[in-house]
Formats: sequence, structure tokens, C-alpha cells
Amino acid sequence: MKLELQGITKRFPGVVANEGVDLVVEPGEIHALLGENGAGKTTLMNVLYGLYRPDEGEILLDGRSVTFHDPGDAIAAGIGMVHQHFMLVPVFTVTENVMLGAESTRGFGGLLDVADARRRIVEVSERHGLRVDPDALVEDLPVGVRQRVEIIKALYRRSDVLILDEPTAVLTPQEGEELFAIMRSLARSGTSIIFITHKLNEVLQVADRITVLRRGRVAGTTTPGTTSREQLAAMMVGRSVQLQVDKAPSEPAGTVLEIKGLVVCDDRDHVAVDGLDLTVHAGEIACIAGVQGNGQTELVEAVTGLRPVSAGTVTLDGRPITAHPRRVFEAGCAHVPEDRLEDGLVPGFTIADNLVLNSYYLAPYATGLRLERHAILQRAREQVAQYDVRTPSVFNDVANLSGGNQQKVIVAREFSRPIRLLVAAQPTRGLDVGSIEYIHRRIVEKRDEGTAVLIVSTELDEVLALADRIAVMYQGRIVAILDPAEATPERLGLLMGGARPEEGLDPEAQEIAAAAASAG
Amino acid sequence: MTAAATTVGAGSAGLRRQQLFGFVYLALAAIIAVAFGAATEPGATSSFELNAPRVAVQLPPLVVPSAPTAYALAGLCAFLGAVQLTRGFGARNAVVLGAVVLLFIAGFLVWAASTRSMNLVGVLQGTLQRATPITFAALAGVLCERAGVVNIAIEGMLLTGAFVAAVAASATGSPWIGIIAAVVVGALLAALLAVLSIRYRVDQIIAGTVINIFAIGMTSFLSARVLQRRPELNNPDRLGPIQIPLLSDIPVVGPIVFNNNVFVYAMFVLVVLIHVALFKTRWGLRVRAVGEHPKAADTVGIDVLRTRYQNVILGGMLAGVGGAFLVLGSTGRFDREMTAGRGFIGLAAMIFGGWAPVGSFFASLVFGFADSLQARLSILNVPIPSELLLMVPYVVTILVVAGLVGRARAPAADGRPYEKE
Amino acid sequence: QGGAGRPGGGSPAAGGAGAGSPAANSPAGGGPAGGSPAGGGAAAGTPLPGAADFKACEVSDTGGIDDKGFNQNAYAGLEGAKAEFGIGEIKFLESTSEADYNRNIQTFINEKCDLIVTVGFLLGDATEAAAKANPKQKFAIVDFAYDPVIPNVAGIVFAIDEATMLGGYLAAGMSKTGKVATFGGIDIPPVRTFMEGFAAGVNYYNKQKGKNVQLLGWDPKKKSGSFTGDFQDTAKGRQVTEGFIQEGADVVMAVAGPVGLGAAAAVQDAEGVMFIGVDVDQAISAPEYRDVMLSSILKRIDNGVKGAIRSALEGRFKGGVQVNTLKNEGVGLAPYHEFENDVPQELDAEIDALRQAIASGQVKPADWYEGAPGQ
Amino acid sequence: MAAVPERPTRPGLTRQAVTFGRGLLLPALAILTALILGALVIVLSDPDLVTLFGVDPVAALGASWDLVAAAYGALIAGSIGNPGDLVGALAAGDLDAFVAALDPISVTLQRSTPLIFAGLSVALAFRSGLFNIGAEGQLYLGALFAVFVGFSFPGLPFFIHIPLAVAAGFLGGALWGFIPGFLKARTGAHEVIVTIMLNYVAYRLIDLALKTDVFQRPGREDPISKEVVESAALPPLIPGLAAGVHWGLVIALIAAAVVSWLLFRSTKGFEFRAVGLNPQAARYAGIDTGRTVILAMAVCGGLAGLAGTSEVLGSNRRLVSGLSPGYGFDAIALALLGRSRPLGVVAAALLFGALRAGATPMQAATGIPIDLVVVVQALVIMFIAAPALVRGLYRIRAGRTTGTEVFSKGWGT
Ligand SMILES: Nc1ncnc2c1ncn2[C@@H]1O[C@H](COP(=O)(O)OP(=O)(O)OP(=O)(O)O)[C@@H](O)[C@H]1O
Ligand SMILES: Nc1ncnc2c1ncn2[C@@H]1O[C@H](COP(=O)(O)OP(=O)(O)OP(=O)(O)O)[C@@H](O)[C@H]1O
Ligand SMILES: [Mg+2]
Ligand SMILES: [Mg+2]
Repeated sequence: MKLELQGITKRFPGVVANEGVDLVVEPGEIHALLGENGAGKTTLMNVLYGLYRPDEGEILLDGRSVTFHDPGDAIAAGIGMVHQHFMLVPVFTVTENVMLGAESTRGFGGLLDVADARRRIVEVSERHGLRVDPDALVEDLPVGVRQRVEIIKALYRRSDVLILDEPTAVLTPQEGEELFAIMRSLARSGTSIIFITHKLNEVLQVADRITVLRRGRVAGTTTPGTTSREQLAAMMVGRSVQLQVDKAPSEPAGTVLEIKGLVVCDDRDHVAVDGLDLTVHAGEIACIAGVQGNGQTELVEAVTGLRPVSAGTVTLDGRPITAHPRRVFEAGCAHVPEDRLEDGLVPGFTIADNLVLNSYYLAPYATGLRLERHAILQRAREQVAQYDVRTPSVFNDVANLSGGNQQKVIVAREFSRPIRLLVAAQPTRGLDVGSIEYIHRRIVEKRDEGTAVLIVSTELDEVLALADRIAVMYQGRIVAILDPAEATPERLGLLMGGARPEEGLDPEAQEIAAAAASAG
Repeated sequence: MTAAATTVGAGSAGLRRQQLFGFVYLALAAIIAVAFGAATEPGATSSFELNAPRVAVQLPPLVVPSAPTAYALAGLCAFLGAVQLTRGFGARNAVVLGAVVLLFIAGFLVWAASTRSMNLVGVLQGTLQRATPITFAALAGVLCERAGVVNIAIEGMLLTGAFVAAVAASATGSPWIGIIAAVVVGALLAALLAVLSIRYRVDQIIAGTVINIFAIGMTSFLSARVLQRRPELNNPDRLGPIQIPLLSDIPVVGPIVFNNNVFVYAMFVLVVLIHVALFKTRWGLRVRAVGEHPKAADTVGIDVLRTRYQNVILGGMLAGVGGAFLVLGSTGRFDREMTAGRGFIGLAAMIFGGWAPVGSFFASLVFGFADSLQARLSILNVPIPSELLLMVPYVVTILVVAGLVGRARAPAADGRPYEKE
Repeated sequence: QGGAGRPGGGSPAAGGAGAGSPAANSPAGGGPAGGSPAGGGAAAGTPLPGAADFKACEVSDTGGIDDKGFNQNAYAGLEGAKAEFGIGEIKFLESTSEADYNRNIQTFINEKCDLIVTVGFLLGDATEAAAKANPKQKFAIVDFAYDPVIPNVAGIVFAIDEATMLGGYLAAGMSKTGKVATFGGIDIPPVRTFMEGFAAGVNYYNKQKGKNVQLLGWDPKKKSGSFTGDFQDTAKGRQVTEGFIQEGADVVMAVAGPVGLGAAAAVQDAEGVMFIGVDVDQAISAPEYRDVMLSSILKRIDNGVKGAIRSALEGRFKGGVQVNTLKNEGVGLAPYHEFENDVPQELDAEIDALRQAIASGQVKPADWYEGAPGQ
Repeated sequence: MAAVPERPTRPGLTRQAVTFGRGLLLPALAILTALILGALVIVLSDPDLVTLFGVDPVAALGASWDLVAAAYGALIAGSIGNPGDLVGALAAGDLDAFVAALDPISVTLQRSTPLIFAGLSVALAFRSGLFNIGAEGQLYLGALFAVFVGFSFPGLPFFIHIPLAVAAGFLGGALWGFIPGFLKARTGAHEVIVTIMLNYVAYRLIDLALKTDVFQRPGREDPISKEVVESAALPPLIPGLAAGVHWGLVIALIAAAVVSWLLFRSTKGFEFRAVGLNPQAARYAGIDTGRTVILAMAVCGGLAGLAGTSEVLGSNRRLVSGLSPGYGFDAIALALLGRSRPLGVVAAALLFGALRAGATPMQAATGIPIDLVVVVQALVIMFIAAPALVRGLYRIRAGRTTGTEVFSKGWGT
């Protein structure tokens, strides 16, 4: 089906998310959509999918103008979408999730026909090689599989146009490859695909055509053959961007963080970190690479004192750190949490208050029970200037900042004091290249000051760019430790996917691998 | 927030929890032996009547020696505690916990009925009667919350339903019209809740509280201003019990289950019907999706807001029936603030019942039992101050909410307004 | 002496009455206890001299005028006085909290009411303070007696146990199962006095007849019993009564305001069970329950209030206690109505004899609270 | 987007004043609308008037106007009084008349006193992300503790006895607030259900306590406590008006100031608000959310306890089971109306105090049941909570939306 968007404009209070966007997707084409954070990609797709009504412009399908009042209309017209944030009900089974909204029923009163739906799901998944247990509960599935469920959901409804909004953000490179294979096979059978990503390599690899959005407008359309990563990046940001972090070789000193035999359970009391050992030295950046859901979140929470430890020890400069975030903070550990708005900031508080969120009780911000407003405001003004937080006033609510600026508030808070250890989880998730560049530079600066840095990231590019040492985490353990020089994306991807470490690893990793093998 | 983080299920913690329960069981055994067994007069017997008044088949009363029976129960309880301490029951933990609670209640009953006779069938009949309005309230809660709307206004809906049922049934002379009126007004109040919380995105608990205050104020005002002057408007016919032939002659069960008024039968039907509808039909799947992940439901073309409106209003109608029961199926008149917290207890039953109709019904029975037993004890002059006995249902509610809500999972989007854009 | 003279009192709806029809209390409504000591004489509608300028005012306790009992019953007295003596104005103020009492009384003092009627023991302190501060202002207080007497306050109290003793005797005599029952709303003295008198009646019957009729819901020895905990939850009244019936009781007296009517509903739905009303003749005030209403215990608050108004009108007002007893017909037992033919002649005669004995002081209810005296 | 790094400035004074004025407009309209609807209720609930409308609409309209005017006139006269009297007394130099003319205001202030405490309790809870429906029960427990100290230690000098009794009242309420806080923090039990249930338990507990020898007044068999001795009693604020406003009001205003300081100027308040707005981030920042919830609930309970305390030490000097006409429930409305700001709560409490004070004269004058006030209050909360309703009604443009405030987040955790 040929899809045309003509002159789409969508405004939100205070923001023009899309402005006169034109986009043509030919039948059987894989069309990549690129752009900075907030460029308006998701908004445009939501307009196409009937979630938003455009303020101006129209949508043409095979030349016919259509109006979608809700996603139901879009689905009926053959449009399927895999959303940036999964749209799956965790407590439902795969079958229930897939059939939702397009249920098979039998008999009287709309009784569900689960058997029929299951049969059709198996059919779809076999046709496209999307293996999944139709009776599993979605909350029990790893992210990669959930992604598959999302795709099955779209295919189950026989989509002619398939929108994939950042589908690879949570996949290993290998899983990404599998997805590309599926995309190509779908495209061959005539499905049009719109593919959104921040990963320039992927775009060049899989897309037939590329449209770049900048600040809600089309910045240009091109093809992989006629462009490069650098050109794409410049098109997105509007200036040339340095894609590689400049950093000197690390000079590791003494051990700062030492983790031994750590066992941590997740919210549902399943073991998530399973006897993990790791050391991080002063002046080095250790990166934990791994697919989301392999215990990284629990590991970080345990190290920062947010989650009780079931067994094992964590020491900072030789002193054990207990399951209390404040003591960990006072021991000199800074933490950039995975989820900015959930963990790192208090929306509803001003920027100034958020900047003292974990030190409000210390001098000079408080004497006894009394908060020292002046000291707090003064610090806020200094840091807003120093870290270039774009805001009219420190009295502004952080909720009204853009994502990048919110992250800057956190970085300012965590970086602007002497620290021994920096723990950062997905420090650049969802940020655009400009912001990524900025944050990476700050992290390397910290390292050079002699701080031990532990980064958890699912982005291989980030891991490869920052790490002085790479630990691959799989199912709650470190399965390999690599020197970035010898790590390739392919090898990392294999390890993250659970392949056994090959020979040639460094000695510590071999030991660990051996231990893991004997324990398991 | 903290609940999740503090429960650690791995090895050592699990062991501690198991031991804790073991000690609790042993302590309960000790209480049964000392407070219930040793406290009875030597040689006294406890007699339990198994007949309802005027039934065809009469059973002999169950008479047991008080102290020995209590000691036996204590022994059994102690045995379970010892096993729990040493080996644990693993997956059957919940069953054992239930058994211990039953042993404790049995011990208590033996003590309470010592030197007296207690009509067990009566206690159970009372249980069902008391559970009825609570069940209606809980069903209303299930419908609303499964769709993601917290309805704390059920109390007010019960109260208004009761008022309107009394007036409409009195004015028309037909209790059926009273029920219909209560259903309509329940729906109207629910629609107000829905508009406030869905359209205007007022915090749902605040919207509910507003409706509760409004309902109390309005019914009290009208009761003083209108019913006071026109008492004939507060004099409806009641719907009496209907004996189901044959079935009601079954000993013990018959008089309890098959000799009730239409409200109770309607409750049975609705519990099953709503349960099936919620978990086995397309409608139910969509409702649950809306309550768990409204955005996901939206993206597959389900109208989230409409589903919520619809369910809240359906819930209001059920609450209206519950209110009508209090007047037309029970007391035959309206009095200010006559619901006495039953709506809130219904919410607790809903939580206890895991947001499922059948579970809520059984939870309501637990509350009904606590209440029924409490009244029975005061009738039998068991030497506990009436004020303490009257606290029992409320304390049970607190214990249930405290003990179970951590484990029971509310619909994920419960209480959260949904914004389409 | 029964409850008379002791500082007893009411509460919101302490002795709950019927479905809110004050008619059940007015002489025209057929209240069988006849006139009260002071109020019975005047023919309806004949204004007394000076009545047109008279202003009588009532301050309720927190129950409100529509409490179907107590406050309402007192107001019926005001209305009766208006109708019978032609007094010029009657007023009413409802208290919602403790803090209202002083102010409401003060409001009426400022409004120059001739007589202020305060209802219930909750107002005891406030009335005392106001009376002492305004020695010229006349007060009457229901269910409260001051010791020592305050010269400008008339306490209207009731020896209700005299009447409930008759009720207890009647219940015991009519019971086929040998079990009768009573329960209360809130566990407070005026409610308890009802129940104690009832127990006295049962005990007296057992002694006289050598029977062993059991009383459920009240344990005279421990002075504890069955209470629903409030005067609102009618459903609870019904449920408690169902419990009594299941335990075999076939006569039930509920001392619980509107909650008592929930009890009547339960009685009506059972077979062969009878109900004894309280406060007013409930066969008249709640005619829907006529078929189960064996009799009612009458507590003529209206007459007491009317009497106080009349004495003030006629210049005979004096402070002290005005005890309403069987003898002066301030309390009593209502007719049997539907049960007229079911109550055996002998039983009726025995009750009459007991009434005489109590009125003459031969039998004192308090002696029989816990059983036959001297046992 | 537009990267204009404007330097931090505070909004100017005039801007603040305008914002403040705008802030008052909606509540004022909400109250007005509620009163209009209340008038409608008055008219429609009068069967005679309704009948008259069918017969002679014009006369009925006139009669309705008269009735409503009489009712609201009495309401106002009973709550604010007659300014003319005040001026007249002042002009004549008649002190007694002046004091007498102050009476309605004095009563309004007296009624406002427990409302301020209870409103602060619920407001503090809101700020801490908690919904305290249990102010009513906490109030009773506070009263119980305070009255005990109040009658127990005769002979203490008042400057020791009063603080002691007040502290006891705070403690009693705090205990009743601690329970739901503890259960929420440790088991996840939702405070809404627990506090509602604890209200019922508190009623029974008071009934029970008032039957014990410790509390019951000797020589009395009804549930009434011993009299608070003079040294523990809060004296009247206006000499010559014994029944009106007392020193409890001063304590209430101090409490409002303290709560304001606590919330916005202290580290504890920082914790309360952080936990209220985002418990997860608060935890991340090292705040012990469980302890904070417990402390917040206990303080809320204590404040509500002071409502009962001021009643027993100031207005009544004894405890009976009918102490509160629902102050604890009004408090929810107050916190909403005052937008959970202490100053706002005080203002709202004055309004509700006036409604309560005027309700009795309204009943005296017209016989309209005082429950009308409850209906009006419910309507006020509704319009405050859903400002869009009022805006739509009066066609007011929406200001900058500050987003919907969600006070409570479902049941479990
Ligand atoms: N519901 C909304 N209300 C208001 N503004 C919105 C809304 N959704 C998006 N926006 C704004 O519209 C702009 C475009 O957002 P959009 O989510 O489309 O960006 P995106 O290109 O998908 O970014 P990302 O790469 O981060 O996913 C942003 O400025 C965003 O803040
Ligand atoms: N809800 C809101 N209320 C007020 N202003 C807002 C709101 N959301 C966003 N803004 C403002 O709109 C501007 C654009 O925000 P947006 O989230 O689109 O930025 P962005 O382009 O995504 O930036 P980043 O790359 O840092 O995420 C910001 O200056 C932000 O302060
Ligand atoms: Mg953004
Ligand atoms: Mg996006």
C-alpha cells in the first residue's frame, strides 16, 4: 500500500511537534525516520495511527484521503504500529495480548475463543519465524520476546503499513539482525515499513530511503547509498557532530568498588543477580553490557543501596556499603539512575530543590531542621549556569524541562561534588546525539579526576565508546570481561545473547567463566 | 514502594518467614488451650443447634464437652505449628494458614457456647444476610476498578440507593419500582463520579469523597425535611424470603442458601455472571486491559474512556441495588447514615477477594461471619464488652487490608486518569 | 424507686419511637395512658389565658428533631401545647455537637423564650450553667434531675422500668418457646433501665408462676447485654433480632430508636414472633407492624413537656423533679391492639394486678432486676 | 526548544498579586455556585413550594425568594452578625453592646478552631502523598488523651497544665495516625481504608472509655467524662463572651504557622513533600520513605488530635461521644479548598466555621435542617476539585495548567 502524508502539522500547547511534514512511503519500502529527541517522529506516527488528530494536513492511502478518529480506524485501514514503549498488558498471556481488540469469539455473549486465537498466532509466528509461547505471561518474557509479541500483534491484524518506533533500542545486535531479516521478508511481500531509530548504522544497513526530521520539519530525504553517518548526524542536529569520544587511555589505580558473590532478587522474589563478582578501579570506566532484563537494574540498585542484598558483599574503598541509599551517598557514590523521571527527579519540585534532592539535610543547605533557602538557591544558580541547563528560572518545575535538560540537572547534582564512585545506568537513553556527546564528555572528565566509573548500558555504541573494560552480563552473572580493543559489536552481541565465551579472554574473565560453569 | 523492596524471598528470608508463622501457630494453640479450654467450667458442654426454626427435617444438636474439645483443637493447632517450624508446608502454606484460622475460630466458638447453646445455622444465615450488601458493594468496586477507576463513593451510592428505594417504593407501593429507582440513582451518582474523574480528571478518591459527603448531607437533609413531614414516604413494602421448594428442605444448607429474598438470589447470579463476563468474554478482556494498561488498549482501538464510563455506571447500579437491599430486603425503612460503613467494607472485601467477583463474595462472607458471630456473642451474653465486639468487623478489615494487600495486585492503572493526548 | 430520681437520661433517640408520627403521642391519636399529671386537663383547642404571648422553645441534643424518639417526642409535647393551650410560638434548635449546647440555650434566652426545654442528659451541664446565670429564666430538662434542686429548672424524669416490668411480664406470659429477648442501641443508662425493667418483669413472672422463661440479650447479673452500637444502623437491628429468633425467642423488645424498626421487620418476616415497641404506641406510629405489635412501653415525654408548659402558663412552675410513673400515668403499657384476643384474660388480670402493686409501691422493679428479691 | 537562557528571576510583586487574585476568583465562584445550588435544594425540598409552583409560579417564585433570603440572611447574621450593631455600639461607646455584637463572629471563630487543626492535618497528609480520612478518629483519640490530662492533675499551674494537656492530645491523635502510617509503610495497606476503619474503632473506644471509672464522671451513669479542671482549660479569648472563641484559636494559628514552616522551610517538610510527589525518587535520594510516611501520618494524626483537644479544653471542658459533628470529614474539604496550604486552610476553615455557626440560626429562623450546610460543603469541594466545571459555567479562560494533581495512587504499594 502506498502511504502519503501531506503537510501534517501537529501542535501541543507551547510546542509545534510537526510542521508541514510530507512523507511518502512506497509499497514494499523500508523507510527510515531519523531525528533528534523531540524532533516529532513519534508524534507523526501517532497522527498516522489515529492516536492524535493532525491540526493540518492529510493522510492518503493509495491516493485516497483518509481520516482516522482512533487507532481502530487506522487498524481497519491496514496500519499496524509497534510502539516505542511496549503496549502490552503484563498480566495477560501472549494470546490475550495479541487478540485484544481483535478477539475471536464463539457462541453466546462474546465468549472468548482462545483456542482459535492461539492457532492463528502460531500460524503467524511460524510464517515469519517469530518464536514465542502463546500461553506465556508477558511479564515473564524477556524484552526481546516482548518485541516479537508486538510484531505478531501487528501482523495478526494483517497490516499493510507497519510502523516500528525504535524497535532495536532494547535488542542485541543479533536480535536486531533477526528483526531486519523479518522486516526485509515483510517488505518483499509488499508491506510498507516505517522504521524509527537513533542508530545510524542500522539505518544505513536496512533502509531503502531515509527521511530526517528536525524540530518538527522535514530536514531532508536521502538514501543509504548517497549518505554517511556523519552527514545524517549533521542533518539531524543542524551542525557537525563528533560521534567519537576523545579520551586518553585510562590509568587505573587502586580498587574502589568490589562486589563479591552478590545475590539480589527482583520485585517478584526471583533471583536476578546470581553470585556476581566485579571490581572497579579508580580512574577507569567499567561498562556492563547486556540485554535489558539480565539483572543490571537490580545490580545497580543493590550497589547504590536501593535494594536489599540476599547474599554476598559490596565494598567501597574496602568498607562494606549497606542497604541504605543515604549511607552509600555519604560514602562518596554518585548515581545517575536509569529512569530520570521515576527515580532521579521529583516532578513538582523546582530545579533548585531537585539539585539538592540528596544533600538537602547537609550543611550549608540546612542547619538542624531548617532549610537554608539562600544556600540552596545560590548553588542552583551556579550549577544551572555551569551545566548549561536551559531554563528561565531555577524556580521552574523540572517537569517542564526537556528530557536532555532534565538529565543535565541530574548530572549537575551528581557530578558537582567530590566522589569516589560514579554509577550510571543508561546515562544517555533517549537522548539525541548532541546531548550524548555532552554527557559522555563529562563522564570521561570524572574518570580523569580519578573516580571509579561503573556504566550500565544496553547501547553497544556507548559501551564501545566509553569503556576501559567491558563486562558482559547475562542472566545475573558476568559471563565475560573484555578489553574494548578486542571487543567487536558482533562478539559482544553473541556474549550478550548467552553464547559461551571463547578463548582469548582476559584471565579474570576466564576465572569467572570457569567458576560460573562449575557452579551451574 | 517499600513493600516490594523489603520482601526478600531468597533462602534465609523465606526460612525466617516460615518460622515466624510456626511460632504464631504455636501461640494460637496456647491461646486456644488457655483462654478457651482452661477458661471453661469443668465438665461443661458446648451445644450447637443445627436447625433453623420451623424446618421439616430436624437434626439433633451437636453437643461436645467444652474443655476437652478446646484442648484437642489446641493440640491440632500445635501440631501444625511444630510441623511448620521444622519442615514447613511449602506450597500448601495458605491452606494451612486457613486451617489454623478455622481451628482458632472453632476453639473460640466452643468457649463461647460453653454451658450454652448456639445456633450454628443461625450464625451462617446471618453471615449470608450481612454479606449481601457488602457483596453488592464489592461487585460495584470490582467493575469500577477493573476498568481503572477507584470508586470510594460506593458508600454514598449505597446510602442514596437506600433512600431512593425507600421513597420510590413507598410512593408507588411497589418494591420493584423502588429497586429500579435505586439502580437509576446509583447510575446517576456513578455518572457524576465518572464525569468528575474521567472528564475533569479530578483525583478519583477526592471525587468519591465528594460524592460520599454529598450523599450523606443530601439524604440526611431530605430525611429531616421531607420524610419527617411525610412519614408515609418512608414506609415501603419489603420483599420477603422466597423458599425454594425441596432445596430449602436440605438440612443445614437448605435454610441458609435456599430461603432468601430476591436480593440474595440476585447476588448469587450476579457474582457468577460478572465473574464469567470478566474473565471469559471479549467484554471482560477489554475491560481488564483498560484497567491494566489503558494506553495499550487505546492503541488496539478500544475506547478507554467509554469503557470506563460504562463500568463505573454499571458499578453504580449495583451499589444502588445494595442500598435497596438494606431497605427493601432488610429493614423496611430509611434512616440517616444507615449504611454504617458497609460500602467501605465492600471495598476491603474487593481487595481481599483479589478484584475478582467470586473472591470478593467469599471475602464478604468472612466479614459477614465476623459480624454475625459478634452479634451472636452479645445475644448469648458472652462476657466481652459490646463496644469491643462491635469493633470486630472493622478490625478484621484492617487486618485483611494490612495482611493481604501487599500480595494482592490491584489493576495496574487503578486510580490513574487516562489522558488521550 | 426504679429509675426515678436518679440522673438518668436519654441520648439521641434513647427510647426510639415509631415511624415518626407524633400523632401516636397526642391524645387524639388514642394514646391509652391518658393524660399526664399536669397536661391532661385542657380540652383541645381551648386557649389558656395569656397563652398567645407564651413562647416555648426546645433545644435538642445531637440527635436532631427527626430522631424518631426522644427529641421528636419532646417536640410533639410543644406542638401539643400549641394546639391545646394555644400558646403563641414554639421554636426548636438542633445541636450538632457539644459546642452547640451553650449557644443554643443562649440564643433562646436572648429570644426571650418563656420556657426553654432541653432534651437529654447531654444538656445537663449546659442547662445548669445557663439556669444559674439566668435565675429568672424557666427551664425544663427531660431525663435529668439535679441534686440539689435548681429552683428554675424542672426535671422531667421517667420511672420507665415500672412500665417495662409490665412489658417483661407480658412477654414472659405470651412466650410459647420460653424465650424472650431485648436489645439496645447504645449502652447508656436510659436504655439500660428499659432492659432492666424488662428483666424484672420476666423474673417476677418466673417467680409467680414457677416457670423458667429465659431472657436473651440482657444479663442482669453482669449488667451487660446486646447493643447495636448506634441508633442508625437499622439493618443491624434486624440482624440482631434474627439472631434472637434463631435462638428461639418469640417476643422481642428493641430499645433502639429507628433501629428498633429494623427489628420489627425481622419479627414480621418470622412466624409466630411478637414485638414490643417503646416510647410511643408503635401500633399507631408504625402501623405497618401492627400485626406483630404485642404492645408498647409508653414514655410520655410529650405529656411531661406539656405539663411543664402548662404549669409555667398557669404560674405554678417550680423547680425540682417531676417523676413520671405508672401511678401518674407518665409511663405505661399500650393496649394490645391486634393481640387483644390473643392475650389470655388471666394474664391481663395479672398484669393489672402487677400495675396496681407497682403503683402502690408494693412491688419495686429495682428489687427484681437480678431475680426474685432475697435470693 | 527556544534556548533562551533567561536568568533566574522571581515573578514580580504585581504578578504575584494578580496570580493571587486569580487564585481567589475560582474558590469564590465555587462557593457562590454551591450556595445557589443550595438555595435550589431548599426550594425543591419544600413540598408546599413545589406544589405552589404548579399553581401560581409568580407567587411561588416570590415565596422561594423569601424563604432563601430568610435562610441565608439568618446564616449570615448568625455567622458574621450585624455590622451596624458593631458600629452603633462603638459610636455609643457601649462596651457591653459591642461585645454582644461580636458574638456571632466569636462563634464563627470558635467553630473554625477545630476545623483549622483538622484541615491542617489533611493538608499535611495531601502534601505527603497520603489521604487522611481518619482525622475524625484521630480527633477523638486526641480528645480522650487531652481530657484525661485535663481532669487528672488538679493543682498544676496553668502554664504547665495546659501545655501538658495539649501535648497529650497531640500524642493521642498521633497514635491514631501512626497506625495507618505504620501499616502503609510496612505492609502496603492503603491508608484510606485503614483510616476509615479506625474512625469506627475510635467511636467504640470512646464509648468504652467513657464507661470506665477512669473517665466517667462520678455520680453519673451516662457516658460523660470528668470535668476538665480550671488550670487546664483554655480561657475565652474575648472577655465577656464565655461561650465563644477561646485560646484554642491562637494555638490553631500557631499550628498553621508551624505546619507552614515545617512543610516549606524544614528538612522534614522537604522529605514529606518529596515522598508525596515521587516516593521512588525520594527513596533514591536517600530518604527513608517508610519512616517518612509513618512520621507524616503521626504528625497529621497529632494535628487532628489537637482539634479534639481544643474542643475538650476550650469549648466543652469534658468529653462525650458526640464531640464532633464531622470536623474530620469537613477537613478534607478544607484541605482541598485551601489547596493544601496552611494559610489557605485557615481561610477555608473560617468559611466553614461561619457556615456551621450560621446553620443553627438558619434552622431557628426557617426550620431548614442544618444538613444543608453539608450539602453546600460537598458542592464547594466538587467545584474546587473540578475547576473546569466552574470555568465552563462562567466562561473563564483557563490559566496556565499546572497539570492534574493526583493525591493517591491506587491501593497497593
Ligand atoms: N502529548 C504531548 N503533549 C505535549 N507535548 C508533546 C506530547 N507528545 C509529544 N510532545 C512534544 O512534541 C515534541 C515531539 O515529540 P515526539 O515524541 O514526537 O519526539 P520523537 O521524535 O519521537 O523523540 P524521541 O526520539 O525522543 O522519541 C516534543 O517536544 C514533545 O515534548
Ligand atoms: N509540560 C510542559 N510544560 C511547559 N513547558 C514544557 C512542557 N514540556 C516541555 N516544555 C518545554 O518545551 C520545550 C521543548 O521540550 P522538548 O521535550 O520537546 O525538548 P526536546 O527537544 O525533546 O529536548 P531534549 O533533546 O533535551 O529532550 C522545552 O524548553 C521545555 O521546557
Ligand atoms: Mg525530548
Ligand atoms: Mg519517539
